[in-house]
Amino acid sequence: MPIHSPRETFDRALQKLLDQVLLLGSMVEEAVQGAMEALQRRDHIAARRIYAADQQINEKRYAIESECIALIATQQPMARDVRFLAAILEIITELERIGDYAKGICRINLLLGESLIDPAAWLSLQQMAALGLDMLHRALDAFVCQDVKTARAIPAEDDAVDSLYNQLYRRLVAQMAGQPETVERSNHLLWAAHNLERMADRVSNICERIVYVSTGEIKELDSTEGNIETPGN
Amino acid sequence: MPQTLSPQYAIQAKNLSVYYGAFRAVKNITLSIEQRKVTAIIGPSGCGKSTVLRSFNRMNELTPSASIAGEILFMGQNIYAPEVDPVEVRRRVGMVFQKPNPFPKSIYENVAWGARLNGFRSGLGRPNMDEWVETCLRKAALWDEVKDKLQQSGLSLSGGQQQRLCIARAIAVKPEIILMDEPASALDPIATLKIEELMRELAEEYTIIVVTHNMQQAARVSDFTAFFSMDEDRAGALVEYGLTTQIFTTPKDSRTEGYITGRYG
Amino acid sequence: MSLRRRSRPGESLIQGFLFFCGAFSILTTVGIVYEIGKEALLFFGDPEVNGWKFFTGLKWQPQAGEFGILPLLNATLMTTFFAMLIALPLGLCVAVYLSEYASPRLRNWLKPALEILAGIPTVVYGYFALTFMTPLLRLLFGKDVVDIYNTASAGLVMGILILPLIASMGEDALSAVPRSLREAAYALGATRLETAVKVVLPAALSGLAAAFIVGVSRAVGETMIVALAAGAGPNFTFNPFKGAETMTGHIVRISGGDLSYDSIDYNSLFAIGMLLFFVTLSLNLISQQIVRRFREVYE
Amino acid sequence: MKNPLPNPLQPVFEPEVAQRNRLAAVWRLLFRLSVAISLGFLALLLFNILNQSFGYAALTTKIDPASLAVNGAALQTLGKEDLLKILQAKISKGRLRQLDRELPLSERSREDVYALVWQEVVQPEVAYTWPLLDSLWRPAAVRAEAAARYPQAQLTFRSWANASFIRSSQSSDPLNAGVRTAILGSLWTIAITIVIAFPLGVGAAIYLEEYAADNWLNRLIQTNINNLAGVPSIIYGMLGLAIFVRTLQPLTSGAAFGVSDPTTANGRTILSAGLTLALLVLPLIIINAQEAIRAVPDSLRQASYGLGATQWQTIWHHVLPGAIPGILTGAILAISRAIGETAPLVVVGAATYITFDPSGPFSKFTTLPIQIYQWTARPQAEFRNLAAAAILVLLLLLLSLNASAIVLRNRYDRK
Repeated sequence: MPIHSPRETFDRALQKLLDQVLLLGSMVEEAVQGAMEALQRRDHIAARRIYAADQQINEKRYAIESECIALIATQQPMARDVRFLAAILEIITELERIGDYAKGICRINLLLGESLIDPAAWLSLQQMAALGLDMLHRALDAFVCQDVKTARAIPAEDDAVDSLYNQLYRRLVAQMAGQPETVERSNHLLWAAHNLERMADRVSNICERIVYVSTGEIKELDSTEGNIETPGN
Repeated sequence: MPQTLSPQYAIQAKNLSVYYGAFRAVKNITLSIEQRKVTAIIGPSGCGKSTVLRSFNRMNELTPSASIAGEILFMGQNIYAPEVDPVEVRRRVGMVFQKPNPFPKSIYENVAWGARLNGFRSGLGRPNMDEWVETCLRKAALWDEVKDKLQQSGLSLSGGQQQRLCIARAIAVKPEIILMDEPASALDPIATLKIEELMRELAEEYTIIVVTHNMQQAARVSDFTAFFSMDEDRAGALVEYGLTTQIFTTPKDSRTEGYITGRYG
Repeated sequence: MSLRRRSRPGESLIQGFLFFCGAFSILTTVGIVYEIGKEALLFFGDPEVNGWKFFTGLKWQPQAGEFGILPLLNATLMTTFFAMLIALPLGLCVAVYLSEYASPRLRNWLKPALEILAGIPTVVYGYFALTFMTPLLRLLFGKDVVDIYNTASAGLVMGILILPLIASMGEDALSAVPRSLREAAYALGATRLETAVKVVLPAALSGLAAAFIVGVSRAVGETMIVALAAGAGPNFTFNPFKGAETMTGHIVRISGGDLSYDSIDYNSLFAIGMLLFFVTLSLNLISQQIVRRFREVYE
Repeated sequence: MKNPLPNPLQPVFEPEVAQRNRLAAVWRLLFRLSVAISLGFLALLLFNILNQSFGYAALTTKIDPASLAVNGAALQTLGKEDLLKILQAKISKGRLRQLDRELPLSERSREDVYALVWQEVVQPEVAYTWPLLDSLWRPAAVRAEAAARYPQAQLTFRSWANASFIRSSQSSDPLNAGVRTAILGSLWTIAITIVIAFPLGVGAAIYLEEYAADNWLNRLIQTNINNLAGVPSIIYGMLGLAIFVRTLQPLTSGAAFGVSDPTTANGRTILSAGLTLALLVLPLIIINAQEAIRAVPDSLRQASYGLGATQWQTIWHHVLPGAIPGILTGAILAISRAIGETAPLVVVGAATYITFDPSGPFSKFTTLPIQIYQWTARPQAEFRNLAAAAILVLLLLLLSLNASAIVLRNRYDRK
């Protein structure tokens, strides 16, 4: 058993941690994907299951966090290593929040009851979710590969999500004004759209951390926060 | 006490006190060391870390006037019982010292000597001495560096290599436990990291107890950590013992926390 | 695989033999004290001998039944005095030079040279005294003043013999003074001489005293030089240019001849030997005590 | 620049550095001078010996060798038969028989017989000797002096230390005296000393350094050894006289083994001398060996114990190999001290005059220093020359011993 790097044990621990983060990421992706599919099918059973599964995401996040802290406490990480661990602490928080959005969408699914969703609105929602999930997926890949270029590019795609959201917002507001009986339902959809829009923002934050690990600079990459037309939640 | 102790311990101290003449250097240590784990003993200078370590293979007896009270159980047997042979204890509980101290012999002889001394036998299904020396040097992660100069003096190696040679020498007599008394304190940071990495590797096969004044090192290499401190009567005592991650993230005793955060008294 | 103690008879045997080796030296001392003491007691028990007169008598004439140690003791002290007259100042200066002035390279040459001086057999020094120092003294002071055998010549040459001993012990004492003390002195602007004389020398004083005492002890016990150059015949004189026999010289001369055991002459030698033994023993003990105290200061 | 008024609170320094440096320089000179004087003594000592070992000697002969010429042929060209005839004609029957008993004359070589004629018939004698310095510096003056004072004598440049000096045994004739007996006596004595003192001394050193606990007994042993090292050598001589020569006479004379030398039959033998010197050097060997053992780093012992070695294994495999150069060096130094010792052997009873080689430990003995002592103590000048030559031999012996110590140390150090 020859030793290649003098800190192979530590390197192995970091690798293990990265694998856990990816696992958490795929759990979150699955949750968002599942929540959207359940919403489309108006499948309350699936929605309840995903809602409950958020607990596992939270636990995973806490496990990774304490592993991070243990490594910081015992291994004296320096330079890139310490940025990596700090980034992971940030990234898992973002992932957990995305998981919470999926949970929120499931809750909306239940609140909507059996009522139908306007196909045009649904299309926007689905596009937003697809865009956001794609961003998340590529961001996690960029994290694994330490691909700074991709990480810098992804936040720009947030604009597309934002414009979809703005479209949907105007549409739903108009609908609510014209048909007061749809206010509650439209409001719920607006919430779902908002969650998806926030998800893209959180992916941007993740990308900031990826750039930080490699370059050491902390810089706002998401310049579109101001384009949102509602005051947010 | 750690909650996840397996029932089988490599070595156990029970109410161990060590005296130098009338002075009690260490008092009432009760400690159970897990098998095939790295256990680190940390604490401020003079708190009796090395004293306790050296009592684990009766090396403290080489200091005149040293005596102990209490028991040290190795494989369930008190190594201080009158019928126990210190020579036998030291074969089975090996030791690596603070300063690399290779014998002024060839690299090969350094490893082979102890094995031969303890009646090394080769034969069917067993390694011959050359193979055994190679095995031990490989385990000590030194083989690649010395395989072409086995007949050179052990003193011709660098400090870090010398210390790994000393580790190879220690494992060549097939001990069950390896005691390490500040094994890297005389080495540069890279050599230190190599020794630490080696400890992790060796823990797959041996129980390792390491005394270090470098608590970062303890944090890096060990599975369990014992924190020793000095009482008002200047006798060393065990303050806290547990999983290293627990000791270094959420120590239970305020003295431990004070020490590892550098705010010690 | 038990931890049970194995019996190792070989180990115990070896340890027993080694203990015997260590204890053997005690037997030597016991032998010295017992054998020499026994004969000396026979001497003092002889009706012809008066213990008081042994220590106060001015004549040593065994044929006449006169056993006064003072002529022998006096000659011993005279040679010792002359030896220290040479060895102490020169030895000290050499010690200071070696420890404070000489470069390490020079020291590596000087010390072996001094060791050679110390390693030359004493009979060679005796030869030197007789064939060089005495003619030199007679040339300087006149043949009618300086006898062929005289205590001055023997003492001066003995000084050369003891010089390397004082130099070497003195250097040890001076080098034992910590460097920090010297640096402190230099830092205050002291010259090398001031550092050596005012700081290092006083700090090493007890070590130097021990060297002095060992030198005296060596001079008192030295035999061949005085046997060859100081003269034969107990002669109570303070004139360094006259011959006089020292205690050691007397023992060698008498025992070298045909001597019958159990005679009072034979026994008297042991009385002198006993005195010699106790004098050198106490000098050595004192010096060891001083050295031990000196070490405690710096270790 | 104008000096400001002195402030009464400011101390004033007058370092007078120049003056102090002058004083330092003077003393530095004095220290150097002392070293030079000490080395000068060494040079003087060696010079004195060389000065006396070589030089012109005025030799007179009892019978002029020219008168021994046979039929006009000079003595040195004669054959063995003629030489034998001269011998038979010129010396007494008794002496002739004696020589024949030692080695039949007929069996002797021509050179041997020639030497006998020279010794027994011609009988050269030393009238006067000049030291080397005079012989080299002003040979003309020496020659003139010799011609004036010893007109009969033949002036030859003589090296007192020469091959035949080492080969010959003691003799009352300074021209034929040699040191072979003394050298053999020294070697025998030293051999016994080494055999006894080395194992005992090293053993004691190992005991004191490796085994001895810090208790009163071992402290006593240590103090005792330190003191024994300072006891004058003559006291050892008296101890040897009392114990080996008198008390143990049956053993040391060889009577107990039935090998007693009929010519001695007392304890004044090589064995007694060797044992006495062994006691003398024992403390030195112990102290030197202790230092060598102490110099072996403790970490080696700990490493060895840590591997489960017993105490003796640790000593044998690690401590002794590390200490052996130091032990040997110390032992050789102690042995060279023993070789030069004179006083204790005089007291133990070295024979004053023996001409035969020692045959074993129960022979009467003399040693090189004893020989030097005896020659020096004789009033005739030519014996001083012999003593100087013997000193030269002794010093060479010691020098080679010390050189071997250095070689030994270097070889082990390199290993």
